[in-house]
Parts: sequence; C-alpha cells; structure tokens
Amino acid sequence: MTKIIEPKRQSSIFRRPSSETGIWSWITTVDHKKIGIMYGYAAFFFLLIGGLEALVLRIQLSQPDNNFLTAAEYNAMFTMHGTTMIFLAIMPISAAFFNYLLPLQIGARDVAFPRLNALSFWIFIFGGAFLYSTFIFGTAGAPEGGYLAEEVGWLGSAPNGGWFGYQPNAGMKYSPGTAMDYWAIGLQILGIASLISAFNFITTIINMRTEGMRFMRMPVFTWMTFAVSFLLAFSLPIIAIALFYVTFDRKFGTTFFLTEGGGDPILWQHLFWLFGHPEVYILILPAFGIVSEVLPTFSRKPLFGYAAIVFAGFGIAFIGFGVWAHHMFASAISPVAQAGFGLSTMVIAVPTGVKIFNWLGTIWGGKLKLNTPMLFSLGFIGMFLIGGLSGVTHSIVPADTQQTDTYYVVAHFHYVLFGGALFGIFSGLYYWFPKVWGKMYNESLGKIHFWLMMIGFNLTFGPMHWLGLQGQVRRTWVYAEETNLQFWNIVVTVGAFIIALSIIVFMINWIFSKRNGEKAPFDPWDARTIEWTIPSPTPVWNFSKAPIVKSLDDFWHTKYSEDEEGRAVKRAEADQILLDLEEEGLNPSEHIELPSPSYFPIVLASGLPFLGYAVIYKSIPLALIGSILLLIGGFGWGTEPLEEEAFEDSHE
Amino acid sequence: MITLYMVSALSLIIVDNINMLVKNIIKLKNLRFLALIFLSACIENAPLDSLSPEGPYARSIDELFWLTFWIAVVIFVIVQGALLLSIFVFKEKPDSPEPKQIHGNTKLEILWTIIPVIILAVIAVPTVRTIFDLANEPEDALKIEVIGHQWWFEYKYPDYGITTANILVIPADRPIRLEMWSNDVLHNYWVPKLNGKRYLVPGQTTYLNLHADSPDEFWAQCGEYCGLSHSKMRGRVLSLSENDFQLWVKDQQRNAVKLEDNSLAAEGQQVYLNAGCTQCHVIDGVWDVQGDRIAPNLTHFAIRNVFAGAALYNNRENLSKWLANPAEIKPGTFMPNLELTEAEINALIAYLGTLK
Amino acid sequence: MSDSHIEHPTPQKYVQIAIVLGVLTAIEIALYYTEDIVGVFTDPLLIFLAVGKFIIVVGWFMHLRYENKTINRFFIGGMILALILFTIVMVERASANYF
Amino acid sequence: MSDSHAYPHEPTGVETRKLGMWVFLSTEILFFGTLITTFMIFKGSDFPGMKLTDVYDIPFTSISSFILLMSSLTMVLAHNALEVNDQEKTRVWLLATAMLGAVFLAGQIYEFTEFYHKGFELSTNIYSSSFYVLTGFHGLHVFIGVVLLLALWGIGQRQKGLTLEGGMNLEFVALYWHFVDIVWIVLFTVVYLI
Ligand code: HEA
Ligand code: HEA
Ligand code: HEC
Ligand code: CUA
Ligand SMILES: [Cu+2]
Repeated sequence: MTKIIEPKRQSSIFRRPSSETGIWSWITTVDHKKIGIMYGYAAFFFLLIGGLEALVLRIQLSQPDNNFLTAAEYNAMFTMHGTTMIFLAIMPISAAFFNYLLPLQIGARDVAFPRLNALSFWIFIFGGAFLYSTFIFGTAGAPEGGYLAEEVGWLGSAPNGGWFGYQPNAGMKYSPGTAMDYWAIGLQILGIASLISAFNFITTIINMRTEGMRFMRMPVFTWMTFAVSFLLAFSLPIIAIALFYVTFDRKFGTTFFLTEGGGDPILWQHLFWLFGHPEVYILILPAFGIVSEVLPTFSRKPLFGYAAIVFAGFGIAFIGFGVWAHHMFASAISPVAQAGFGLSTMVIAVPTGVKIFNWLGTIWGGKLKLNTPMLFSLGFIGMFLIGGLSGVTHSIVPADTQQTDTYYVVAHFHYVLFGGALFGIFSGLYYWFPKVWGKMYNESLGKIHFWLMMIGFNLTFGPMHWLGLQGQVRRTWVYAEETNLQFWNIVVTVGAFIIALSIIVFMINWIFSKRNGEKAPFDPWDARTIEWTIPSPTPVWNFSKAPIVKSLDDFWHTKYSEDEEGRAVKRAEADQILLDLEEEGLNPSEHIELPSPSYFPIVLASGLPFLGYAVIYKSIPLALIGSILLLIGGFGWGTEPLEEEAFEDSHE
Repeated sequence: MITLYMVSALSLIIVDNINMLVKNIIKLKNLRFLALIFLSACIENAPLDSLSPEGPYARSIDELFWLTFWIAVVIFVIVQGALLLSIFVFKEKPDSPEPKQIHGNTKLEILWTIIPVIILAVIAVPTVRTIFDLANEPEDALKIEVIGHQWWFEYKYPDYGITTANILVIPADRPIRLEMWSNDVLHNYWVPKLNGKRYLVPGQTTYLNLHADSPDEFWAQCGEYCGLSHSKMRGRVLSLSENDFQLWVKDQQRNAVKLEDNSLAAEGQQVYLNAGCTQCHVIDGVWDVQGDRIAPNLTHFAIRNVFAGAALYNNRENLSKWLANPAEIKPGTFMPNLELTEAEINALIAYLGTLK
Repeated sequence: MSDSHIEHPTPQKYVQIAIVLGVLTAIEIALYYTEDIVGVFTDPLLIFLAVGKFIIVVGWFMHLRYENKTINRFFIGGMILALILFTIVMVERASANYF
Repeated sequence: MSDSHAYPHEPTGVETRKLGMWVFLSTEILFFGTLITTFMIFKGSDFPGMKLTDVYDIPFTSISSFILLMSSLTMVLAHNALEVNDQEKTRVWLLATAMLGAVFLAGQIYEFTEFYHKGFELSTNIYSSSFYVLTGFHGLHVFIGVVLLLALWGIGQRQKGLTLEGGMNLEFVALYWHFVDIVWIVLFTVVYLI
C-alpha cells in the first residue's frame, strides 16, 4: 500500500537516464507535463523575441521616411516577426496547453506515445534554434544584379521574404544568400515537430480516454485539440512538400515556382495557403477551447450548447480547408474562383457565430466572477468579434481588392491572432496556473495586466484599420510624408509599448507568484472538469487511480445537484468527496509505473539541424554527422526495451 | 470594472471608426462639400485613400464596402452590446443566487445559425455581381500594357507605339483596360481611387480596368511585397481631357533630337552615351536599340514630374542624389553607381532637362 | 490483437487477389499501347483501373475492409479531402488564363 | 502504450500503434497528393524542351511496377504466416518482400541514370524536376520500407521471434509497405501511362 513511483530501469545497450531532478531530468523526460512546461517557456521566450522585433518595426514606422532601420533590416524584421509569432510562439504555446492538459482532461497517465512527444518538443527546439541561427550564419543581399549602398549587417541577414515567402521573390535570384534557406528548412523542421505531435494527440484522444469518457463527454478544450490535430495532420504535409520545392529551387536549380523553367509562382500561393488558412484556425481553435472552459467555470453554469460548440469547431476546421484562395483575391485567379472562394469564406462566419452566441448564452443568467482568466476570456470575445467581422469584410472580394496588402489586413489578423488567440492563451495561463504550480497568481497584478493589455492592444491595432483604408501598404519600410499617415502611426507605436509594459507586468506576476504565491487548493475555481480532481501541483502520476466518468462536466456533478428550479445546490457529501480525492491523489494506493526517461528523443532531434546545414552548405560531412545522430537516436530508440514488456519480465 | 470595460470598448469603437462614421453620415446626406471642410485633413491629404473613389469601378467597390461595413457595425453593436449587458447584469454580487443550470436551447441554436446565413446571402448577391462586373472587359476601352519591374512600373500603349514609365497617362471619363505582367517578381498594381489591386505575375497576364471621372492626378502604389525597395515602388496616374490626351500622345510619339551644339546639355548627352547609360536606358532618336531594355525609357523624361518609381520628385537636387548613388535612395536597385563626377552629373541633369 | 475475431482471407485467397492485380496491370499496359484504338477512353479507363487496384490493395491486403470504423473514416476522409482540394487547385491552374 | 497497466486504454479496441500508423498514412495521402498535383499541373503545360515521353521506357517500368505489386503479396503472406505463428515462413516471406523492394529500387536507380544520360537531368526543365522529385520521394519511402523489413527480419532471427504485438511490429511495417505499393499503383498510371 505504499506509493511506488519508479521509472523502470533495466539493462539496454545504452544506460538509461535516471535523474529525477535537475537539468537531466528535463532533457530526458517523457512526462507530458514537463514537456508541456518546457514548450510553454520556450514559446514564451519566442513571443518576447517576436515582440521585440515588432517593437523595432514600430519604431521605424513611427515617422515617415524614417531611417532607424535599413530596408534589408526592416524586411528581415517583419519576416522574422511573423514567422516567429506564428510558428515559434502561438503554435507551441498551444502545444504546451495540449501537452499539459490533454491527458489530464481525458483521465490518462500520459499521451499515447510519450517518447514521440519528447521528440516533437526537441525537434521544435532545434528547429527554432536552427531558424534563429540565421542571425549568425545567414547571408542576404540585393537581388542578382542589384546594388546596395551599405552592408546588410547581422540584423538584416535573416530571412526577408515575408512569412509566406511568395515566389519568385523568395527564390535564389531575388533573395540571394542563405537566409531564405534557413527559413524554408527551419519551417520544414518545425513542421515535422507539429506533425508528430498531431499524430500523438489524435491517437491519444481516440485511444487513451478513461472509462466512461465518451466522445460527447470530453471537455471542449479536448475537442478543440482534436480538431487542431486534424488540421495539422492534413495541412502540414502540403507545406512540407511546397517547402521541399522551394529548397530544390534554391539549392538544386529546379524551377517549380520560377517561370524561367516553366514553373508557376501562383502554384506556390495555392500550396502555401492550402496550408496557411487551416493554419490560422490551428492558431485560434485552442483559444476557443480555453474560453469554452473558462466561461462556464466562472459563470457557474454549464456551457451553453455543448454539442453545437463542438460541431461548430469541426465545421470551422472542415470549411477552413476550402477557403484558402481568399488570400489570393487580387492574385491571378479567375472571377469564378474569386466568387467561389468569397462565398465559402463567408460561410465560415456561421459556425464561428454559433460559437460566439453560445458563449454569450453561457454567461447569460450566470453568476460571473470577473477575475483575470474570466476577463481575458470576455475580452477575447469582444476583440475576436472585431477581427472576425473585419475578416468578413475581406471576404467581399471587390472590397478586399482595396484592402489586401494594406494595414487593414494587418489590423484584421492582429485582432484575431492577438485579441483572439493570445487573449485566449493568457486566459488559460491564469486559469491553469494553480494546477501547474500549486500556487495562486496575484489577482491585482493580473487585472492590471489585463487592462493595460486591453488598452495597449486597441491603441496598437485599432488605428491600423484606418491606416489601411487610407492607403498604408503593408511591409513598407518607409511611407511618404504626403500620404499623411504619421499621426495614427505614432499612436500605434505608443500602443505597442503599452503592450510591452503589460507583458512585463505579466512576467512579474508569474515569477513572483510561482515563488511566493499563496498555496493553491486543488480545486480553486470550483471547476467542472476532471483535471481539477487531482492535487495542485499535478503529481507526476496524474491520477492515482483511473477516474470513471459518468457525465459531461463530471466533477461538477459530483459536487452539485440541481433543485427543482434547476439551480445548482451543493451536495451534502461534496466536502467529503473533495477530502477523499485529495487524500487519494497525494497517496495513491496502487502501484504506479511511468514511462521511463530517454536520451534518444533529443539525440534523434539533434540530427535534423545538421541535415539542414548540410543542405544549405551542400556539405557531405555535415550530412554524415546528421545521419549518424539520427541513426544513433533511431537505433537506441528501437532497441530501448519497451517499458511494459520488459517491466513485466523483470518485476512481477 | 464594468465601466472601465465599457469605456475602453467605446473608445475603441470611436478610435476605430470616427472618421469613417462622420464621413459616412455626411455622405448619406450627400453634403460632400461639408466633408471637404470638416475632414479636409483626412481626405485631401491622403492620396492613397481607398474611401474616396474617383471613378465608377472604385465607386462600385466603395458602395459594397459601406454596405458590409454597416452590416458589420450593426452586428458588432448587437453582439458587443449583449456581451457588455450580460457582464453588467450578471456580474457576481453578494446576493446573487446560484444560476439556473441551462444546457442549451435548440430553437435559439437554429435561430442564430439561420440569421447569419440570411445576412450573408444578402451580402453575397451584390458581391458576386460586382466581381464579374469588375472583371468584364469594357467596350471600346483603351488598351495599355503594364509591366512590373523591381521597382518601377513600365507602360506601353500598343495602339500608339508609346513606351513610358512611372506615370500612367489616361484619357478621363473613358474605360481603360490594363494588361499586366511582371518582368521579375510579383507586384501588385493599385490606384486606390480608381480600382482595387491586381497582381502582376511573371509568365501570366492579368487584367485590370480603370476609369477616372475627370482630369486629375492619382497616386499608385505597389501592394505586394517585392523585395528591398517595395515601399518605394510607387506611381502616378494622370487623367487628361480627351484633347490633352491626344496632345500628349502626339508629343510622346516624337523622338528626341540629337544635340549637336556646345551647350552643357550636349555635354550631358556625351556623358550619357559614354558612361554606360545606354546599356540599360533608351532615348528614342538618340540611341536606338532593338528590343527591350531593363530600365525606364528616358525619351520624355523631363515632362514626368516624378521619377525612380515615383519615389522622387523630378528636380535638380533629387536627380543629382539619384545619379550620384541610386542605391542610397532605392536599396537593391539595378542602376549602378557609375562614379560620376559632379560635373558629369550637372551635365547629365542639364541634358535630362531637355528631354521634353 | 483486436481484429483477430474477424476472419482474414486465406493465403490462397491472397494469391488469387494478386493474380487479379497482375491481370489489371497487364490490361493497363495494353491500354497504353493501344491508345490509338481506344482513343479518348484510354485515360479514364487507366484511372479507373488504378483506382480499382488501389481499392483492392487497401481493402484486402491492408485489411481496411475488416478494420474498425474510426480508421476507415480517417483514411477515407483524408482521401476525399485530398481529392477535393487538389482537384480545385488543378482546375484553377488549368483555367487561370481562360476565364 | 501502457498496455499492461490496470489503467484503461483503447476504448475503440484498436491497437494504439496501429491507429497511429493509419493516422500517419492518412497524412501521407496529402504528401503524395501535393506531389502528384504539382506533377499533373506541369505535365499538362506546354513548356518547350525535353518531354517525359522522350525518355520513358514503358516495358522496363512495367516490369518493375509488377515486381513492387507482387511484394505486396509476399508481405501479406508474411503477415498471414505470423498470424498462425509460423516463424519460419514469416521470415522467408519478409525477406522475399525486402528483396522485391530492393529490386524495384535498383530498377529505379537504373532508370534514373538512364534518363540522366539521355540529358534529362533534375534541373533540365519543369518536367524533369517534377518527375524526379515525385518518383524520388516515393523511392525514399521504398528505401525506408526495405530497411524496416530487414530490421524486422533481423529481429525475427533472434530467439524470441516476431510477434504481432508491441514495438515496431510486423503489422505496423506491413501497413506501411502496402501503402508504398498503392502509391506506386497511382504513380505508375499518372506518371507513365497517362
Ligand atoms: C487566428 C487567426 C485567424 C482567424 C480566426 C481568421 C478568421 C477569418 N479570416 Fe483571416 N487572416 C488571418 C488570421 C485569421 N483569420 C491572417 C494571419 C491573415 C493574413 C495573412 C497574411 O496575409 O499575412 C488573414 C487574412 C484574411 C484574409 C485575406 C486578406 C487579404 O490578404 O486580402 C481574408 C479574406 O477573406 C480573411 C478572412 C477571414 C474570415 C472570414 C474569418 C472568419 O473565420 C471570421 C469569423 C468570425 C466572425 C464573422 C465573427 C463572429 C460571428 C458572428 C457574430 C456571427 C454573425 C456574423 C455575420 C453574419 C457576419 N482573413
Ligand atoms: C500571433 C501572432 C502575432 C502577434 C502576437 C503579433 C504582435 C505584434 N505585431 Fe505582428 N504580425 C504577425 C503576427 C503577430 N504579431 C504576422 C503573421 C505578421 C505578418 C508578417 C509578414 O508580413 O510577413 C505581422 C506583421 C506585423 C506588422 C506589419 C509589418 C509590415 O507589414 O510591414 C506590424 C506593424 O506594426 C506588427 C506589429 C505587431 C506589434 C506591435 C505586436 C505586439 O502586440 C507585440 C507585443 C509583444 C511585445 C511588445 C513583447 C514584449 C517584450 C518585452 C516586454 C521586452 C522584454 C524583453 C526581455 C526581458 C528579453 N506586426
Ligand atoms: C545597369 C543598368 C543601368 C545603367 C547602366 C543606368 N541606369 Fe538609370 N536606371 C536603371 C534602372 C533599373 C532604373 C529604374 C530604377 C527604379 O526606379 O527602381 C533607372 C532609372 C533611371 C532614371 C529615372 C528614370 C525614371 O523615369 O524613373 C534616370 C533619370 C536614370 N536612370 C538615368 C541614368 C543615367 C544618366 C545613367 C548613366 C550615367 C544610367 N541611368 C545608367 C538602370 C540603369
Ligand atoms: Cu512591386 Cu512591391
Ligand atoms: Cu485565411
């Protein structure tokens, strides 16, 4: 009856890692929670970097004909800003949530393939590092035959083709040097990471649900994870191949996207947006999931229209595959295609509207506790609404031909990405903070963060609508004084610094509360889903014994019943249940094994950047190093005994 | 808390939309002159403003935009209002009872699926119609070819045998059909007051219609990111009365005359011929070549008031800066720094000034 | 593990299926050489045959016929999605200069 | 993964690894779909220069296609043998599959060199690029498949023999192998015959 939590150790060709604390325990971990936390920190780090890049952009744009940056630097900055925010900040932060919460929400001990999970994390890290190594090793310059007045410098030697790398501008002829190779191969590596985690999450959700956790009893966040994984699994292959083509074009003289050899630059747009549009829903659906968890909890009401919200989520995911060419309305596509894609784009507003209305239905008639996670969720609805509506104005094709490539689009996508995805993420960060760290965050600082961010955000991105309609084209290093855009540009820049301030407040809150915050009870919010039935911080073994789920919002129904009017009434035995849960959670009565840590994920992952460099510099030795690392990783992985079988032989 | 939220949301709406709102209210009453008085700062001084159409194409887009805009505003007010209202009403108070546990309502669900569908259907009809209207080739339109270069637009008038750059000259009140392609990367041709944007693609032809109500000067800008000097890839459209346009055509069809005297300009012509300019530039009548050159045709350079992709006004100071080091002004440009001396530059400027 | 309760075909059956596949392949190659005679029907017929072979291998050799419906839905869903998306892209690219 | 725990798993009754493999294969459809789409778009264009039909050797490719097709048979026979736990036969059929795969690969290498000597290089024009990348990507899959088969065969040589459970099992590899085969069924028609 003692708790035995031991990673199994047994002989294998390589000695198994065994540290349980310290740096090695993190490097070799296969625990979904540790991986989730690492994902979170890494992604937040990149969010800061991407944010700094944005601030640099804003300084340059605060005045007409400014020369704070050179053109090369400016172009590198917005490309890296967009790429970083999307691939290195928001996507991995979502992955952090998936990793940490998914097993907890479906009552599992880990994901389906824990080592693969570690692998995707390390591939992400190496991919990010690889991409950013362009600042050290990369080169960029004027197009073939063009001239520059000054050296490009390190800041400008980053990829500079925009986050969607339109061809042929991003080809070798017009973007010489290696910077764009770093971009193409870096995204390729990051894509592998996401693809692997998508497989993992899909299998986990289908196959690791605890007893009674039927599909229609899963929390909405889990549902959205599921939808996102589908989107990833079906859209990433497309961009992977397209990036292959880019690399071939740039390195091996093919002409897939270059007209000289019969290629087609518009094909790249199709392939990119075939991925790129599902990608934006990959970024927003996790936030939808988070909001759908936070609102009911703090309204003390069940989610209004659970089934509708779930199906709307899948509706969005599905229709999201059929609208990609709305990014190409001004491009060389036929009016028939324009009309078709315009209509399909409008249709997306319907399922999204269903979600919004159901959220309103959730808070309507509730008892709203306006603490920080709730504020962010409510702010999310308000801000995403604006972004969504401007999205609909984009879908009016003729109007979009005026708006496209202007700051109006920049305003749209920051409203949905920042006001949507990032607000949702902050909501989630506060909401699950107690579960992860076992401490409470500071509520006042949280509120200051929210209000500062709300104001800064609107100052930054609100005026951009107007700027765009007044003719400020995006990706402009300088704008002419006569265009009379300076006033609102200054406002925008000020707003951006207010956002920076708010993020500093957030970081202070985080660091301070993690260390000195009040101790968190294991169900601080009187929440509804089963991740709150386990102690805070989550013990390594998650659930001391497999929970049995009897309904949607199972935990809530153990605590509350309804009176004849349908109002929630606390059950008499609720307090006792909580005490029992805590007791059992901290002192499991059954024998628990966990997957053992492993070196091989990180070894395997470390091979990829070498292969990347090998392609860029066409170097056989680097390719050999990369392949050897892959081989060692793969071989070690394959021969490392599988926990359970080996364990059975040796233990029982 | 609530008040703060409302204030910030309100100020957001105001900040976002005040100009549009005011302007539109005025427009509704058809008091354009009032608009000019009150908002002259906004309208007059924003040459790329996409909300002040000056031709039928841009106007049809504008109408469509305002239609959707107002629908969006109504939806915004209703939904944001409902959000703020429910926050206000249902905020936790010491005496709030436990809420009723409502799980959903199918009727409502159907309702808020259907209503957006209807709204969208309403918008969809004019949208599709306008798409095809804008794409149709207008009858007896003047055909002009637009060729994108890094980082300037070249124009060819096949009917008149004219090649020019940076400034597109069109007759007013007549439809124009642009046939466009690119010489290098993607560009995006945009004259906000006359029509929306259209890409210039290497290896594929795209079309765009323009139509200006009256003689005027409009700004153009390359929309698509096209490399280092994308932001300086600008342009002008000059619409002239039919008469002026015909005069302009006559003028353009004239070749330049070779200067044979001893003036500074003639010296400049010598520099032009010897310093390597002819590798890239053409001046008809002075240095005739077969086929296309990679740089703007300079035959009538002096009557263009802007140059270098309309990034600079055509004056002495700018020209000497440009000739001294083009890459300083347009990073990445294909025009080299030919290490001209000050004297050579002066001579060149004098010469370029004669190219009327 | 899970699907063992369903009868799988016997080796003889597999060989028979392989023979069918071989014959279909032979027809395909024959079609290639008789394009002049078959004319416009060649390509549709070829595609039809390829799809047939595809289904046979997936259905029998990969046991998709006997699989759990989750898997079926997933695979077939991916297939249909890919077909729709890529058809649109191809049609759009083929027609870009005509409409 | 936690097969032996009292912990619940696999509510669908499908083995987790197999499920993972099917998910992977579903996304592979999109990989190859993209490649094939590109190939078809370019094949239909009329860029001047060397055409695919100038280099093709249909009889040769037909034979190697047939070989790959038959490797699917040997694969399924290996699977079948393992189901009745006939280790000996399993190994034989596994090896046969790997060999057929290797022959196919050799054929492809031969074909590539042949084309190359005819002046049809990777960067010759859009036809050659899309041809090599598409068939090369498939070849890479075959190569990985052969390695996996050989690895399995190697494991089979060891004492405990093969099972249909756990780790990298035969069913897992078989699914992959068949998939590689069906892709070639499509490619053969699309790339060579049409
Ligand atoms: C999180 C990411 C995210 C999300 C969720 C969205 C959501 C939407 N987007 Fe956005 N979009 C981006 C990220 C996102 N977008 C990015 C990054 C770009 C630029 C890429 C680049 O060029 O760099 C872009 C660009 C972009 C374009 C191309 C613009 C251009 O370049 O010309 C278009 C065009 O149609 C568009 C449309 C839409 C639509 C219709 C939605 C819809 O899903 C919105 C639906 C929501 C609502 C409509 C609000 C709620 C609904 C109701 C209250 C119901 C009632 C409403 C009605 C009846 C209208 N988006
Ligand atoms: C989720 C995605 C995301 C997010 C969060 C942001 C956030 C911001 N973006 Fe975003 N942006 C994009 C995605 C995003 N962006 C994309 C995809 C593009 C298109 C790129 C392209 O065209 O290719 C783009 C383009 C883009 C442009 C257009 C550039 C151009 O076209 O020329 C601008 C201009 O103002 C801009 C500004 C900002 C600002 C001010 C923020 C701010 O909100 C940032 C706030 C964050 C911070 C300010 C960080 C805080 C930093 C500190 C607190 C410093 C402390 C540091 C340490 C202690 C180390 N962005
Ligand atoms: C290697 C090619 C090259 C050479 C040599 C060259 N130019 Fe240019 N020139 C260009 C290009 C390209 C542009 C357009 C640059 C742009 O706007 O981005 C240009 C633009 C100009 C313009 C502005 C034209 C306009 O209407 O926008 C002038 C004037 C000019 N060049 C003068 C000269 C003179 C004088 C010389 C010789 C001393 C010269 N160029 C030599 C390539 C060249
Ligand atoms: Cu041309 Cu931007
Ligand atoms: Cu989109």
